[in-house]
Amino acid sequence: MDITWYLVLSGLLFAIGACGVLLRRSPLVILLCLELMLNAGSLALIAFSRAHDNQDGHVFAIVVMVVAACEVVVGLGLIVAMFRRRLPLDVDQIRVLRG
Amino acid sequence: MSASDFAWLVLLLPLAGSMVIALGWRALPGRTAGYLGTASIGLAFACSLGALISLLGEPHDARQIADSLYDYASAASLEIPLEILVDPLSVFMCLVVTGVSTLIHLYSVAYMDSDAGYRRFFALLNFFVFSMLVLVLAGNFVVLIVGWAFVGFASYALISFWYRRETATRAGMKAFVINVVGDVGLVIAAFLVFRELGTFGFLESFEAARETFSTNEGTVVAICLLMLVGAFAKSAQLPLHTWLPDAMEGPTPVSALIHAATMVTAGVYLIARMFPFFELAPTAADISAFIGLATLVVAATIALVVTDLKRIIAYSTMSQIGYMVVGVSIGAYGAGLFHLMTHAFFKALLFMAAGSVIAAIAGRQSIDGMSGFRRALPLTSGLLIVGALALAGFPGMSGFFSKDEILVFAAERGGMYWIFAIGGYVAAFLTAFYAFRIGFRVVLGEPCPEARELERGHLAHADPVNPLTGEPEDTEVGFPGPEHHIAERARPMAIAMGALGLLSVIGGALQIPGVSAGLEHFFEPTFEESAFHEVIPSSGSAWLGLAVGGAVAIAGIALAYLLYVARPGVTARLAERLSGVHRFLFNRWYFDQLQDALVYRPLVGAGRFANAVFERFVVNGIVQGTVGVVRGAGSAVRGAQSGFVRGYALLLVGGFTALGVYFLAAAS
Amino acid sequence: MTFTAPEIDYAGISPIIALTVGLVATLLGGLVSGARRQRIVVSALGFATLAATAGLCVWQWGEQKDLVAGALRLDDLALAVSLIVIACAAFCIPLSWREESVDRPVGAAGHGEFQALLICSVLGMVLIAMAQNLIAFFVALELLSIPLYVLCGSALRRSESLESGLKYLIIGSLGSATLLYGLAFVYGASGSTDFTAIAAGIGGSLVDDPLLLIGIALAATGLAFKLSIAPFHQWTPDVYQGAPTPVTAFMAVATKAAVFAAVVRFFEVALGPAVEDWQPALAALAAVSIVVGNVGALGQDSLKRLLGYSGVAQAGYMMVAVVAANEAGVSALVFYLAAYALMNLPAFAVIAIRERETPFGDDIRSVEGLGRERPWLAGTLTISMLALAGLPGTAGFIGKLFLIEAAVDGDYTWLAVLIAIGTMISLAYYLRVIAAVWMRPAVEPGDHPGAVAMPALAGGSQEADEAARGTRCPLIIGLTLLAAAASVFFGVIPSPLVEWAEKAGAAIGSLVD
Amino acid sequence: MLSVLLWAPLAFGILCLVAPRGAARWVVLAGSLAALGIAIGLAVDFESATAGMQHAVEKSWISDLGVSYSLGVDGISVFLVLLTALLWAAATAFSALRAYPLGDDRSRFYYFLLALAETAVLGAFLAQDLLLFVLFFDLMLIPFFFLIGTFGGEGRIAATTKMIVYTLVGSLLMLVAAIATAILTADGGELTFSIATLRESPLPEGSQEWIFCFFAAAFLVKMPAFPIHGWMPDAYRAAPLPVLVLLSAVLSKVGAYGFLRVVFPLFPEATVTFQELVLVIGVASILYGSVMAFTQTNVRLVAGYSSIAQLGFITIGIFSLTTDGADGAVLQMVNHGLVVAPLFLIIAILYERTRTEDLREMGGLATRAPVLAALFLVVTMATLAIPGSANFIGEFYILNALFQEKIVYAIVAAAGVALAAFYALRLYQRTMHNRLPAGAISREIAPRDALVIAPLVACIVALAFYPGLILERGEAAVEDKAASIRTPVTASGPAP
Repeated sequence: MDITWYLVLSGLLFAIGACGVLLRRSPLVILLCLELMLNAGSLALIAFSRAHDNQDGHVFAIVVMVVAACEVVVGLGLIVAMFRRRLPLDVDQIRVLRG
Repeated sequence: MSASDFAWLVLLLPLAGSMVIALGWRALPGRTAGYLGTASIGLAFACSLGALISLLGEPHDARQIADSLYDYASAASLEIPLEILVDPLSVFMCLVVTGVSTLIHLYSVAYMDSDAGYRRFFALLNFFVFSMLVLVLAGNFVVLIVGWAFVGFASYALISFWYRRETATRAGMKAFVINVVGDVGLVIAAFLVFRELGTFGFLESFEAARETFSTNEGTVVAICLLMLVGAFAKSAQLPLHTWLPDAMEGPTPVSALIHAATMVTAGVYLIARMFPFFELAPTAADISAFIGLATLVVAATIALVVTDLKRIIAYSTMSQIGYMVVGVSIGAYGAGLFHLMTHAFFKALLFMAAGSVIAAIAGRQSIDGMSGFRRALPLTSGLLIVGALALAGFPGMSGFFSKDEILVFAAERGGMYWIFAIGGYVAAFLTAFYAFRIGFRVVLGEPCPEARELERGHLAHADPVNPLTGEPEDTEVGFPGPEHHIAERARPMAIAMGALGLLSVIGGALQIPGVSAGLEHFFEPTFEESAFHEVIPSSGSAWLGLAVGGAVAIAGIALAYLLYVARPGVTARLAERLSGVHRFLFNRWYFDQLQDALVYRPLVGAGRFANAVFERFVVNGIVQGTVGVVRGAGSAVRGAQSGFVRGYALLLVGGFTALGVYFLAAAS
Repeated sequence: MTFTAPEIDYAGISPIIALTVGLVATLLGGLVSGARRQRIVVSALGFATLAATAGLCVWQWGEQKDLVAGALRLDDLALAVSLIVIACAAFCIPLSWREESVDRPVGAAGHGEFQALLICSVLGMVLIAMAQNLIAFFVALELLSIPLYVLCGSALRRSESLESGLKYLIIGSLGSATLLYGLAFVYGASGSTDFTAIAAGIGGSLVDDPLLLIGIALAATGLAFKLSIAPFHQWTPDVYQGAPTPVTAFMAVATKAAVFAAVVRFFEVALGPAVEDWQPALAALAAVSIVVGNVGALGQDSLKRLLGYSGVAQAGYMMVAVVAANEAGVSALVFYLAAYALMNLPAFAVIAIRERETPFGDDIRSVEGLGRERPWLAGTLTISMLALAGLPGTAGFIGKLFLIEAAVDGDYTWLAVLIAIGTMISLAYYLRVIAAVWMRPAVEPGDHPGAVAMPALAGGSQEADEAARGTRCPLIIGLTLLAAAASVFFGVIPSPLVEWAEKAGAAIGSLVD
Repeated sequence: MLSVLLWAPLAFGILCLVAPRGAARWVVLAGSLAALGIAIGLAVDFESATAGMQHAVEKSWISDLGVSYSLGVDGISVFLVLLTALLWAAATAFSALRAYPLGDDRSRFYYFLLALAETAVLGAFLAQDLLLFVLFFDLMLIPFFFLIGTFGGEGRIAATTKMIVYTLVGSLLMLVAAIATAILTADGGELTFSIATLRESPLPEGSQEWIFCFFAAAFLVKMPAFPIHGWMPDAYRAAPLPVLVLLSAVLSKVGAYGFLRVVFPLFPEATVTFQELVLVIGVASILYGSVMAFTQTNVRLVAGYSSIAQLGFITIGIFSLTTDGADGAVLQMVNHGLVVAPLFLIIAILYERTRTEDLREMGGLATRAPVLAALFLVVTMATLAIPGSANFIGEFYILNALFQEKIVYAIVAAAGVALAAFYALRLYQRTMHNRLPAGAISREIAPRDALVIAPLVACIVALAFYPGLILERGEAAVEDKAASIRTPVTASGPAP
């Protein structure tokens, strides 16, 4: 069957993720959306790997999961630290650095 | 020793004198500097005589000797040696210059005695003589221009000798700048000569010119006109004359030497020296003659009304040079140069006499305050009259022969040249009149207080003031100070004046129609190529001319006597009735104002404009504009750096969308 | 049953092994109790690791071989970049040392963590310099990025540090997501993750396959982001300013070096056949970031921020070398990277030192009057500014020389001209710093009541820095002087560095054809 | 030989950094004197017949780019080198004898910068490799940036930044242009920057033209020429006077020199194409500079704008594209340097006497200072190029050459000569003559200053007696450059 629909789906996922990053203000949600984008990538990879039927895509996808996990960990760590510093958990309000 | 060796010596001596005085200024006590200077010039005069003798020793056709010392600035296609040309003309000039200079130096020895700048004065005066000699001995255009500019510099330095006087410094500036304008004219003339004839040497270029140019060809006319710019700037001919009256700010000996006897006649010399060009360009020659005539008349009219003693004489100088210019322009080279010589004598004399009078009344210069010096200063008065007679062209005096010879020559050429003859005689009448306006007013009449003082044997004292503006002088620099001598009792001055007086009387003997023609013959080697070489007025017509001249002169003197001695006060009424004319003349025909309005103001205006508008808006505008743009971009970028993470994300997303679109677009 | 063990080239991967081991060791070293002892032990381990790795790199110098089933490529480019990266790390360790007084507070990253993360990031960089397989490429990129996120936020006591960490994380992840998506498309288009294979794939008919093109676009974005190429630069100034100075220094130089190596491999090896497609795009990016970076830096008061913008501009210059897409370009790039390290690190070092000595933090006021106070320090700062401005007598000039040469050689003269123009603009702010150093009197803290003390050390706190102020670390100053001297030396006698860079260029050359 | 000359100053400069503070200035002075000695040696055993390089040094520097460290002197550069060494010695001596920088403990820094600057400028004059030339050309700015910015007066930082950015605008583009020249010439082959080699295969006219523009921009800004002299007034106001001496007397020459050394041989067609334009700029500079000069009230700016005018003369001399003109220009470069240097030193002295640099508040200083007045007068006369001075001969050659080629420009330019008389004399009179303003003291020149200024004035006078000295030695090399213009001209149509 045609690969197109898989790509469309992953495209949608990617777009949704991007919109989420652009629209939501809570760091947590933003992290979530980033995950979504990465997963869009994984989906595309797997689809392609099926299309070309070689395994590289699968391997890649697995790696991506690991990476995603790491990013979330770091992100959460930072968020916790900020919470302890009583910083607002709203990306629009942390803008001391600018100009 | 050959003539050229003598000539080099003539150049060397004044330079040496000037250097010694300048460098050893601390070591020279009292009047040493003065005598040193005088001696060096005196020796130069001796050497000039030597040159004369050895030149006369040469065969007639070998009397034009060009000699070069070393390659001054020769490279590429230019050949510029340090070259002099020794021929009758230059030797004659050397004699006049060194001769008169010696006497004037002698005069100054005493005259400048009390001046703080005594040594500076003689260093400069010697340097002037050196420059003048460079000018007259020059063998190519470059050397000529060098001398030309050096005399300009010397004249500047001596005009603003008393440099604490605003008027003096301004006058100096004026003189210098106008002279530089002349230099530029001369320089461009030289370029043109080089462009056409490929040489800067005099003799070579004369040769080449005769072959290259046809009569009245545009180029040669242009060359001559450019030379005239130089000549007229130096010789104070219209309209470049305005600096000369102001130049009277300088010490009187300077006025006598530079602004009467020698430098101002350089223009005449130039025209005579360049006669091959001028005879190829009759148009230019005639133009120059007419300007000479105009100057002659205009200056004479101004001299009628001006009251400042030195300035009257200055205007008379202008007008006398007018005669010479007319002379050399119409081809009467001998006559013109003859008048140059005699004029040097009597004009120097007049200035010296004036100097002694001015000194006698504490530095004031207006003739209104002067009268009745005959008993107070007998010698001065006598010589003043002699000078006046010579100037007026009184029969038998030197000026009588020289001036009239020019006019006769003009008549001889006939046609339109009659204008010069007639104009000349008219001016001669005016000359005689103003000459004795001075003579009678200063010598005769009721003695003025100062004169009385002097008769009782001591010199009038007064706080020195600037004769022009009347503002008190800053005596730190010094100038004829209070403890001044009575000129004619100071031996050096008396000798100098006496000698010049004698020369002014007998100087004419050199060239008496039908009796002697020494100069003519002497000049032949230089001028034999001239087209007018054969034009020699018959002695009959010459005597006729002389008779007319004498009559005119006597008439003028008579009128002066009538107005100033017989019926004093008439002049005042005359001035009132013709107040318009009087004001016009008194303001020197408004030439200064004209120059000011046409040249000086526009330039300064341009400068101000450039400063206020151009520099600010264009030159800096370019810079500021660029800076503004960059700054603007900077603040834009910083503005985009809002600190909103989501903003950054948006730009990122937008960025890659754009890239993607580009790629797809580029591919299809 | 038996199986044939895969052929493993231990010599080849020895640098990686060394780093990995060192990483673990350092982390364990962090367990040593007692601040001073901990610092010594950890730093010793850290230095040892780096030294060992450097040694192995030098040992492998000149080798050209595929490792790990062709996932990595060991050649002079990789090694050269690795050396640069290691040098930066070695420079930043002493920079990160803190005074005993500061070590107590809980929550601040200890030496162990700090240096372990640093080395981890180094590992990522070494890998990405070698990567010639999309997977390895991506992994390495994340391996170098994620520790940096943490390091940026490691000054837990300072909200700026946290802010920068978070911003970097969010935008960074967005970037890597984009990159990943792009890589996925490239893979999809070419059917392989191996660079050479991709090249082969494209070499066919794929040159204007939309899938590939979108892939390239997305990948380019992701990489451009890491290199802080405008318009994907916006995180740079904020993060540079917020992050602890040693981290900023490390990021500024090492990241650029490693990622540029990767970019060269990716574009010139993998996407070589599609050069016509990406060359103009990258040229445009280079141009934009030269302009944006330079104008953005004008009128910045925070030195780190200023250097951030200047970094954007510098990235633009280096991108020109990539655009030139020729061997000369690569060697120019490597040379410039080395020079860039030599001129940037001292600047950051001086900033760090002044942060401890003055209450102005990294504000430009902190270096005013430095010329009288500490002429040698002032000298080094001056040299690095002049070098960054590319004035003659410094390595920066030679570097620019090579860049321009490469650009003109690659028929991108207009980019060369743009480099020149950018340099002119850049003078305005570089010279401003120099002017502050030499031509202005030192400001007394009293004069500026507004001057808020801005603690700067990793995990430092205000009071701690107060205590720390005025202390001097001879090692830092020594290294700073050394670097500055080197940048002058290579400005006068560039040949050794040039030949070194030549080899790196040749490595790529041999791959491309 | 040349390497020693080139690096000696810098070596002494570095030495002075470690010397005790008191000794620093003497160390650098020694360095500059050593350089002067060598430079004199060069000038003395100069072979005036040959157009080629003498004492040439040739080493490969950056082999990959074909950049070589190659030095040499010819008739054009030898006297400029001498001038540089002389004026540096003068400026250093002047500073050292007065223990500049006054009231500043960073004297080491000051003298080190002076030394560095000397090396840079000498390098620019000696370099025979295009890139080396560009390198030194840019390097020159750095020390001057510090000298003015650190030790200058009012608004020094703004001024110095403006100056360096402004002047680098040109020279960075020049860098690009230089590299482009080499690459286009090599086109694929062996890369080289040696001017001699590049000259043999000139570029196609099209690329020549834009490259020419870049080079011209650099040189004209450096001179500076109207209307791109924007940096000049501020820099001149702010610079310390000994530094200003060098800035105005030497740096301005490098630009003019560059035209002869680089542009003529490498871009002949373009030179011909742009001749008119540059001539217009030159003449405009003459008029504008002169007019500005006599309306300025700040002494430094009078001198500054007069330099613009003088450089205008040099420019038109070079761009008459004739041997005469260029030879005159070379002479004029030396003259202007010799004249401007003492002028600024004297201005420094005048400032001490009057505590002002405003002409309107000066005057009457001559009375008690005959020697000072005399020196100043000589300098003034040379400035206005009075016939009999070497300056006159320089202008004479320039204008004469131009007169033969482009009569109109020559006549307009000649007007500048008259203006020069006016502003130069004005400067002299307003300071030395007229009444002594309150607060000003007329004091004789101090021996330590006379020690510096008198020799310079002596040089002026000596040169006035024999300007041929420079003209004759310059001729061969200049002829060679001018020939490189003429030959292609005949190839591609008639000369304009």
